[in-house]
Amino acid sequence: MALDKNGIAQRIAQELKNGWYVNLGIGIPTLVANYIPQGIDVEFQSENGILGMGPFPFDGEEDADLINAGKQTITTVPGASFFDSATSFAMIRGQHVQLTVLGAMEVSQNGDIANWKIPGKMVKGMGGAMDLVASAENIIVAMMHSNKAGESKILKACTLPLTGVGCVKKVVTELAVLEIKDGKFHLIERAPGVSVEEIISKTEGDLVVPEVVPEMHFD
Amino acid sequence: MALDKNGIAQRIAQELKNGWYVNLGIGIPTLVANYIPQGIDVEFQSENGILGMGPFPFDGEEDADLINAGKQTITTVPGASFFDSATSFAMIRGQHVQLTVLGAMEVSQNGDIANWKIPGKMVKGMGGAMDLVASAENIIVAMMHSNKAGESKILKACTLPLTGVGCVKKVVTELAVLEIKDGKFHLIERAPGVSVEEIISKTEGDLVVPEVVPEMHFD
Amino acid sequence: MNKVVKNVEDALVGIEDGMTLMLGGFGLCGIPENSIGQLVKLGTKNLTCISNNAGVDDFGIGLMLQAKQVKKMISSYVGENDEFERQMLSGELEVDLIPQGSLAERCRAGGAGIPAFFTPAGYGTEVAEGKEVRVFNGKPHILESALTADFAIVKAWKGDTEGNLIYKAAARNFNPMMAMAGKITVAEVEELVPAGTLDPNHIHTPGIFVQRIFQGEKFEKRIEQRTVRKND
Amino acid sequence: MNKVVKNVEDALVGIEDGMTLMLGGFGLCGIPENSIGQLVKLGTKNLTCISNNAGVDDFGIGLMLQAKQVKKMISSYVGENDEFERQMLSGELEVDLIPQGSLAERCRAGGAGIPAFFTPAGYGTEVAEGKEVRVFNGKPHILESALTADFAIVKAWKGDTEGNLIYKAAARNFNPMMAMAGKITVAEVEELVPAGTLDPNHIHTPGIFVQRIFQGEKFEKRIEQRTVRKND
Repeated sequence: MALDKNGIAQRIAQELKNGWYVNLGIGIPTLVANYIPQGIDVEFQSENGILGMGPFPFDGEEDADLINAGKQTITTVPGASFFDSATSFAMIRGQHVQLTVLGAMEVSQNGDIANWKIPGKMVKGMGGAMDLVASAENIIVAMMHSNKAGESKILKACTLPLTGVGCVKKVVTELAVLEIKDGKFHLIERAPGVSVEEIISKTEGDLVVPEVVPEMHFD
Repeated sequence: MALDKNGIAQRIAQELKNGWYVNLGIGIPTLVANYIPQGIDVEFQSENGILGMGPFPFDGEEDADLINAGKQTITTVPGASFFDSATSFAMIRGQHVQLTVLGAMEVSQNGDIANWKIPGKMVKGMGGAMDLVASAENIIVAMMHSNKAGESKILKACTLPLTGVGCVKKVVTELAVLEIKDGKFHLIERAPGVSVEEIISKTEGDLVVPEVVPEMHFD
Repeated sequence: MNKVVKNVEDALVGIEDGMTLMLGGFGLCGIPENSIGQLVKLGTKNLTCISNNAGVDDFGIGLMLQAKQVKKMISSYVGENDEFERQMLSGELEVDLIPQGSLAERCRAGGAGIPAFFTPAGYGTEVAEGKEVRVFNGKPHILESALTADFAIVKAWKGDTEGNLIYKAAARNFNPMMAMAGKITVAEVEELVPAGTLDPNHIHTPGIFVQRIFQGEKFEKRIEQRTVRKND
Repeated sequence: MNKVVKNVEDALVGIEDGMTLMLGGFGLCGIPENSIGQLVKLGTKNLTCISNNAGVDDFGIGLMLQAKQVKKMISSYVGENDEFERQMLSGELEVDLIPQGSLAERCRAGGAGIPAFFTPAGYGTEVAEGKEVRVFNGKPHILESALTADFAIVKAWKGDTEGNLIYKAAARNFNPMMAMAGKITVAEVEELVPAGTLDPNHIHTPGIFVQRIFQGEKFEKRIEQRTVRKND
């Protein structure tokens, strides 16, 4: 059965390593914070100027001056710090943040990503995404395998304006975990109960499928 | 009579304008702070990270963590702030500091200045001087007219390695106030009792002398 | 060096049609709301606004968009604003979208006298069009230039009469760099205190960057996405 | 994310001959004196040291110069040090002198992922030799590159277990930028407190830039130029 958004987030959380600073994008990536494995100590960076983001505040304790990059009210954990946007992107550009998780409209088999513009239709802007993808050593894309029209978002080449080139290393969708290397997608894991055939049929880009494709494992 | 160091500082202090942020170099320039004209409100920047430098501390109140760019113990005035060296030079390079006063070994008639190195003999380093002279809109050089060997320091062309090119606008020595424009020194004022002839004889660079050269005026 | 002006009217004297303004804030957090209100009242037109976001339809820079005061927006993210999207797609509004980190750094560069710097952000995208590309350490970078403004308008939590500013939490965001990059920088603060009241170690924006400061009359501090968890 | 190490011995594990170190401080103010003591004890050789100054003969980096541990100094001002001058003029010591503002900005750039930037400082001087010159706004600038280090060693006033740092007064100077630019950044602090003790608004160096932190055993904090005025 395909994963829901929480399932995608939970699978991505398994990639976290102890001691990492992590930037989570808007949408599914934000949910990753709910599934930090036991014994793993990570700290969340929000590019609007926070290190040490905590959970949402309790009702009535919201602070308009304390929001994350998705403009949601949040809290901080002990040891947090605040800083300006230039320092925040110094952390990102300077590769002090070990992992970036973000959403995408399209990903291509050479690691290109598009997530900020549909010409003539929608332009929200790239926000911090271009800085993040151009800088991060580890980028995981969290997204649905297909768009609402049923078309694959896992492509030979992106059709939309790019956010970054050759930067995505891993994609986690409701169906599969894909690694990008040597200009191809590599099927690493499938969602519980999802067939390799379904994944192949929903993937437009070149997909390398090993003989055995393990199911994702959740505790 | 030629001015002493305090006299040079006092004359330079007459150049201060209300509301200016001022960076004073080591030596004579530091003394300028002692002669701020009444009704003139200026604030002193020290490039090691202080805005709002005050006088030396009283005996016993020195703080090793509070020194100026000359490594002297100092105090701060109300409204002072501390910042890092990158921010400090952002102020300087970004032309937020309205006046820089510094010493020199040589100044040339096109506004070049040399003050950091005597090849083979002495290399203390340029410190912040190169940033200051390359950036400041107003640079006043405070120095003696001649060196210890009696040779003029007011030259056609500098002989020592440069600190900056075409940047000095005004020079105040123990003998005179000189303005630099159109590739020449212009004699603006002479020290009380100092003859124009003496200034001419001690100036190696081209010197434009008006018919009347007023004496400096001190209250 | 007293920088205090009486009120928002005095603070914005000199802003004229066609000028370039920087406005601090991220989303609706840390925006100079009193000054934006005054700009709408003044009706100044043909403005170029440099601001990470463009507010929402009825708050922040959205109010200036409604009043058609903005000729061009320079931003990184402009979602959450229908009127903005309409004006942009219809071509009424020029929009220059810049990666957020490049925007922040370009403002800082403008204030710091650094005319240009190299960054990897945007390489290979339309952001890089027409820009110099150079490879450092095997990685392509693009050359980005400094941004400055006729007026930078920022919002701080506390400020003193010398113009020293302290921001609160995530309301700091773009304010410090924009404060550096304005030919004239105006700061509106929630609390204005005498010089010497703030700890010099805690100042975020030294007063040298601020030309005018005033205490804002009223701060709505609207929350864009109120998210809470259940009290257990 | 606990960054605490037991002592200065543990803090400097991994420093090897031939490495590049950044050392914070201006003059003798805000220098990592405990770490410098340990470096002398370790006897590590052929070091390249990036530090605004080189200490005095018997304190700060001067101690490492006496012990002939330094192959090259990258600094802006190196007066007040006879042994330094002797080694430099005799050619024993390589010296790269850099304008102070460029040094600070090059460290920041190294930490911020900006490989190069333009500055007017040093144009027309020997500092500009071999560097690209470009005119912006009618004024020539030179291209300066980022600096990084194998280890950056900084000194702060207060620090917490997460590596967050607060500096005191003018002892901040180069420490924050160097903290950003170290592959491994070691912070020695006068007072080490639990995470959550320091106000997140007051942090000067966020813990993300710091890999190891320890409380220094003893701070002499020597004063280079004791200047006082008379008590009236």
